[in-house]
Amino acid sequence: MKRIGVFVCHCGTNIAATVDVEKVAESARHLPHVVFATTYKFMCADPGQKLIADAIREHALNRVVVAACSPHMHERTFRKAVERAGVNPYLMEVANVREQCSWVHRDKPVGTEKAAALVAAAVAKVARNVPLESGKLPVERRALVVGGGIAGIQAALDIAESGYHVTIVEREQSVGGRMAQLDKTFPTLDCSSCILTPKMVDVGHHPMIEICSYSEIESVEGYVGNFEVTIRRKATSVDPDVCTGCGECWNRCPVKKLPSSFNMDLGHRPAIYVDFPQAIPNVPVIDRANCTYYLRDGKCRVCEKVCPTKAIDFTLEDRLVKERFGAIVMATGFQTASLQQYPEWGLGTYPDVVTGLHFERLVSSTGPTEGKIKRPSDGKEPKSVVFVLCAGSRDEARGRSYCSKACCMYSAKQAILLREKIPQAQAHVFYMDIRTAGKDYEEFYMRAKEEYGVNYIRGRVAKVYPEKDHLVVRGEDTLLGRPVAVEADMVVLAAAIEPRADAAALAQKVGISYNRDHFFSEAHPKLRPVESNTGGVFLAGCCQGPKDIPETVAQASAAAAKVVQMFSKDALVSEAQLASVNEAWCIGCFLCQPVCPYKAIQPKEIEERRGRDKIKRTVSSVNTGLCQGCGACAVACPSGAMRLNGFTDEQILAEVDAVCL
Amino acid sequence: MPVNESAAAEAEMMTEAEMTTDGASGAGADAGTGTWEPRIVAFCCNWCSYAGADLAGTSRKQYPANIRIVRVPCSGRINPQYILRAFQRGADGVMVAGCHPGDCHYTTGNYYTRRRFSVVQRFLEYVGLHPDRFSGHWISGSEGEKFVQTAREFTEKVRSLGPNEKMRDVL
Amino acid sequence: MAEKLVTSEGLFTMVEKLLGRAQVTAPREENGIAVFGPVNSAGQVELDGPLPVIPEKSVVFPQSETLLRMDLGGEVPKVEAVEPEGEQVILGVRPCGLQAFARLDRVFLEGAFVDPQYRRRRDHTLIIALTCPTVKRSCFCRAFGYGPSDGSGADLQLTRLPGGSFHLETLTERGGEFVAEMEKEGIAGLTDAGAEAGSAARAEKARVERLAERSAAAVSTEGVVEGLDGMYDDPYWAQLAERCISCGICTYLCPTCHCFDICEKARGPEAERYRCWDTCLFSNYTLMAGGANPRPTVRERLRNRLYHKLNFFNHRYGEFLCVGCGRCVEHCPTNIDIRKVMAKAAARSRAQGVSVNG
Amino acid sequence: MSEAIKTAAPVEGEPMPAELKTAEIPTRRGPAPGDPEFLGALRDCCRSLLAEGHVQRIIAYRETPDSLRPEVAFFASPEETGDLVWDLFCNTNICKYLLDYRTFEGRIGVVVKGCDARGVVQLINDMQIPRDKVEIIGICCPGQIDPAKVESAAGEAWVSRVVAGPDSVEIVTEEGTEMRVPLESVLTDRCLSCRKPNPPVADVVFGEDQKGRISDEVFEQIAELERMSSAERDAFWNRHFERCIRCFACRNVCPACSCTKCVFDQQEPDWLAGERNQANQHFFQITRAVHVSGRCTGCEECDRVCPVGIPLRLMNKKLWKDVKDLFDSPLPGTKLGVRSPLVMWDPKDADSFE
Repeated sequence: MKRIGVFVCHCGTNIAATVDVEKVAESARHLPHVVFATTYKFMCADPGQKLIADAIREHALNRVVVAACSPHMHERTFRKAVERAGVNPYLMEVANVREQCSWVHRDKPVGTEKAAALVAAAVAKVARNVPLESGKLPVERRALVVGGGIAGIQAALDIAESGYHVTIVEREQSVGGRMAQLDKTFPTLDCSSCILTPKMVDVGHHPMIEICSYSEIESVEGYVGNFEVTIRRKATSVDPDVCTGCGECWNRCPVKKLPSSFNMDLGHRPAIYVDFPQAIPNVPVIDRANCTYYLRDGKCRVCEKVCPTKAIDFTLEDRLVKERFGAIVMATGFQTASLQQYPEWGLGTYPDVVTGLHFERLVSSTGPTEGKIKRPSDGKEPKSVVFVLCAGSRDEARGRSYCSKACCMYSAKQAILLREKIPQAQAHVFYMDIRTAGKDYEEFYMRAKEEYGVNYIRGRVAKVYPEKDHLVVRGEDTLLGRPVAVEADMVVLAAAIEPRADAAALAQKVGISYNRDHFFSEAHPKLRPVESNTGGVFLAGCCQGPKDIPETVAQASAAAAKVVQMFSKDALVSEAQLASVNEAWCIGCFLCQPVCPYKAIQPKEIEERRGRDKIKRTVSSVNTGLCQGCGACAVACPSGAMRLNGFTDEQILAEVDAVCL
Repeated sequence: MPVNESAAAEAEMMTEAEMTTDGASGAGADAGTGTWEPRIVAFCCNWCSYAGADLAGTSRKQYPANIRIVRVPCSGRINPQYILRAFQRGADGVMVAGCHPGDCHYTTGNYYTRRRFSVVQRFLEYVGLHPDRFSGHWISGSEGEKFVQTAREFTEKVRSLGPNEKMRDVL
Repeated sequence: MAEKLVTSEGLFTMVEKLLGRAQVTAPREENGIAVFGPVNSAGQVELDGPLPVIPEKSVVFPQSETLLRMDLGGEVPKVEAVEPEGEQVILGVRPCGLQAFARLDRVFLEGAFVDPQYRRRRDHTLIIALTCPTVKRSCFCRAFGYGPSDGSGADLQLTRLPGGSFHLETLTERGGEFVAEMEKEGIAGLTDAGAEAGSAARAEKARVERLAERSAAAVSTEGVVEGLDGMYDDPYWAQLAERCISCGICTYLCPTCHCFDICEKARGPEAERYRCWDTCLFSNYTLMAGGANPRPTVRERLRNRLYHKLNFFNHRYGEFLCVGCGRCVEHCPTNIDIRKVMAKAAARSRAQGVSVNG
Repeated sequence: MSEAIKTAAPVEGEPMPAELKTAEIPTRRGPAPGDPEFLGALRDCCRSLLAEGHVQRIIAYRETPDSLRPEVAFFASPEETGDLVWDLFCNTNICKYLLDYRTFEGRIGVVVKGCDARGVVQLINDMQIPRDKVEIIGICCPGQIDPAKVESAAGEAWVSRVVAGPDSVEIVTEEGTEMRVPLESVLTDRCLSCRKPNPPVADVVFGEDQKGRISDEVFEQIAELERMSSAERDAFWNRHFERCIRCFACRNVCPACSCTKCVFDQQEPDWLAGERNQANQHFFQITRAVHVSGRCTGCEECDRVCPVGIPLRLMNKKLWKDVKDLFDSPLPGTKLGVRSPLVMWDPKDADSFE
């Protein structure tokens, strides 16, 4: 027997002034299943809540309608109130007679009639409500950080400092990422590795942090609090437990002239190598594609011979390690655009046309030129350098509409570094707009212009071509409205920041969404900027969108805070109003699957009686760890086998019927 | 236990004098006047449009009482069959409202709404429903004024059409 | 009884007169399809078309009709029965339709319970039959012992004569009253039929009977009931059901299928109880609360329909519930043919006979 | 039969969402309908498929005494294929019978026209049957004949048989009289405007690709309806929906309707009441059309089976036209691996909201 109680709130005079609350209660008494109706001055106040609890006991109510303010105000309050009185919290509905009635309709009879209708709708709905239980999901209190750049390092440190175990999976030999490649940072001109290296050492030594370098994510299963991740630990040929990082091997390796990706291929490394001298872990790996041992059937073995601790093991193989994590922080960073669509700039054609990252290596004291700026073609010191901003960014026609955000500032920094290192060199910057939104950024830019005499030219570069021993940069100065040609020894393109080439594939593995540029999508652009759509997966750094170091670090700490917040709970409470499948009706067409933003719908094989036979068939199932209760699946489902608890077809139709009466 | 006396008392202090005086008087359906009033059902997503309607309320903006809101979590939850049902049960006009495209609380729900109702809206017209009887709107949580304007304009359009007979199945 | 001759224009005027005083149902053409349905003007009546798809039964047994009205809002619930109102005329009923009325009468009017709705409609319906203008290959009325000119059961019978006029035969007192009334109104083109018209009508009837004769050789009811008696668990039904798509065409187009469902519709405290056509071919037909269904698959459902037409009804009322109109034959989307079922049953009966005798 | 039309081996593949197959195996060709070798080759093909164990069942047609109405038949052994037939009266779209084989252990062959084949593909795309479970024996269809049109052409005489030529048909009556009428005068309505008579996906194909008949009549009718006033459209559909007897044949034959518990059969929620009034007829008709929109293959089987002549294609094709114009998606059933455009989106989608 359904026994519904209706409680009409006066809200002082907020409701009562324009709605005849007594009349609303009286009309409610005639509705089906309603056995009790009353009014009170403030239902949300303690005495009001007590009144509801008392009525539940006295009249054996098993469903409640509160006619009051918007459910956005006090739905939770009243759910708790009825729960304390022994009624399932989802057997309570709010009729919004304040925001939708008393405050917007001044005519009392009119407001009263509408309030009665809204109450009738809530009564009709609550009569079809069923008790719902929030699920409790256990949490594995271990975090996975994908990517060991500054974002990953920061997130890992913050989580580990809160007392939880963290695993960093880094594709390269060492953590450090892009920041390790940079020379100085804007706007302070701090040395990048000077501020990064201590943090790398911290993660390397932290008892709660495990670094899986030279490793990649193979697959991710499970859901928030309970991910099962398979990590591919690529074969390094070096036993990390034995290696001391003495460097004998890489110093003696006969294969020396392999392009160093850390140095943007501007320098060399041997076949057994660490990315850079401060590498963490300080354990080399063998590049099997170029190592003589692997290329010539076990010949060479120099490293094995020179290793004092016998750490070389050529027989090591890739290992797949399965581990459980409660949360994942994606911090996979960025790469710079190849700019193949811009042949007119000559990147890849003329050696002296480079990207900003190349320039960083050329200006860095740890780089191939030991900090002396030399142009790649002939090692000459450049006397004129042209910096081209928005190289590949903000160009919808060629596929990238977004701003890469950091280029204005790092190009200003690079121009300053150029002028500091080669005072007689000229620095020209072609730009569309200069964007210096950041603390002390505008001042930094002004210093570049005024103190360092960097020449800013507003306009796009149309063409770069060689002439004698230098390059000519042709473009248009749109401020002066005339074409310009600048002679340059080097051209530095501020190439667009884009996600790693395999970002989309990785997102699919992890089960998060990404935008058309393959940046990972945040759950809400304003209010949930470090969460992904998938519960338990968080975002930090440039994999979510272009950003500079301070922003990256802030986002990494925010993501860490979200992880820690999750881990601080005994168990995760899932929403109760989630989708569920009527398996008897589901035909397994999976039209529900593509519309789910949370990838919460998966196939499931069931056994069913068909006459005397038992048959097996595949139906949809909802992972309550992932579902957020939006209900898109319920509408995509043609037969209504997919239902959204709390907002079922029956409930909504009952409301529609009631408001139409 | 949350003590809400202060919030409630604060709400009470907003007197009638503070209520805005603009807006059409909300004449309800058959509110004792005997004149016909259109019945309008508005399906609103919880996060944007419903919040927009709430904002209209907290700003005390007046709109016709003909609008009756049915709350759904997301506009993507609105099954076109609900629209048909509303017309069957006597609605003279039906509104669907959700977050602006790109702002969906669930990221993509309203993109499906947009596709679905692009088709359904054309089809309802095709089978002979007057185009002014069904409309869709993107109303954000901050657009209380847009909710009010939409409610007023839609009500007036439907009022000028008179009672809907298409699909009506009342006693 | 009396024989009249009425021109096309005369019949047109008669229908126009009728429209003012009764609900007129007649064959109409809609989108190339002939249906029996209410007409608002005499121009809609199409007597020369093929056998209408929607059968005559809807006049006395509508697709849905209200039985009760209720108001549960007050202290004491109010309930009132709803009676069908007004007079009806159904024009152009084919002999198979007349046969069907006779079957329906037995169901709704015989025995302890007389269906009040049906009774009221039947009593207030004037039936004007039409001799079939032609006989389709799907027609097999002859198998059931009547033919396309058999007007029994009608109040009046029209026969289209070669010149375009109609021969109008009065078959009942009520029919006579109607003709008298029309004559009083002075319908131009309504005259006494002379001997020539009478013989032309008889010739036309003989012609269509000859056309119907063609089916007699192919379809017979001989041994059908007996054959089916022993076929209930035959694998044949599963084979037939394999093809059946479980739609309601055969039952809803059948002039004698008369199953209905009783439903309620509530709008707040007010409500109505109504009945509407239902069909044993639908999976919901025998579905019980709790989900059990004694006829779980198409096999049981299709078998039920065919037995009802060709066996069950015979055991209860001594005659077939199939009248051989051929609608189900013609319109089945997958060409399931009740005549083949009859042949199968007859063959079974013969085989049984042989084995018993042998 | 010739080596050339032996079936290819079953395609490997898992029918799960992410791995919907899009690649198609090459098809083999057999003689065209109208070729004297055709029927023999078709029977041989079906027989050997069964005999060699490539399929365990074949869904096709069988001859009946009424030559205008062959019946759907299910062949389980090579011996049964002797009366398998395919002629211009195989109107029934048999793809829907595949649903009865959802849990059948074995492969099923289906003999399909262009329109039927789209239905098969749609069932595959709707994950009702895996591609590798179906042997698609396709026929490039020259157009099907409406038995009612033939009978009406023959008048009172009963039709004994019909001999079809490329442009005309000869109707032979039981009395032995013969008459010749243009083919187009007896083709079914749907065939008169069929643009896709060839199976888009098949393992074996009989005949060379047919051009189809490029008639815009249906779309012209739709355009005419669109130009009408709302009140005129209301009257138009009221007139048609009034006749609906709710037999559900349109739904039951539809290759896009594969639910086992249709919304119209549900009691809770009570979507559709039994009462036959315009409101319920509208609910039924609109909901049916909207449910299949984006998945309707345009086979017009619903239109064909509707006993009361409701122009269902004017609804289905209107929805298809809008879906195609708005979302630029291929005709459902013409490509493997394509899901309904209504479960997809694009940031640049047209917006009818304000």
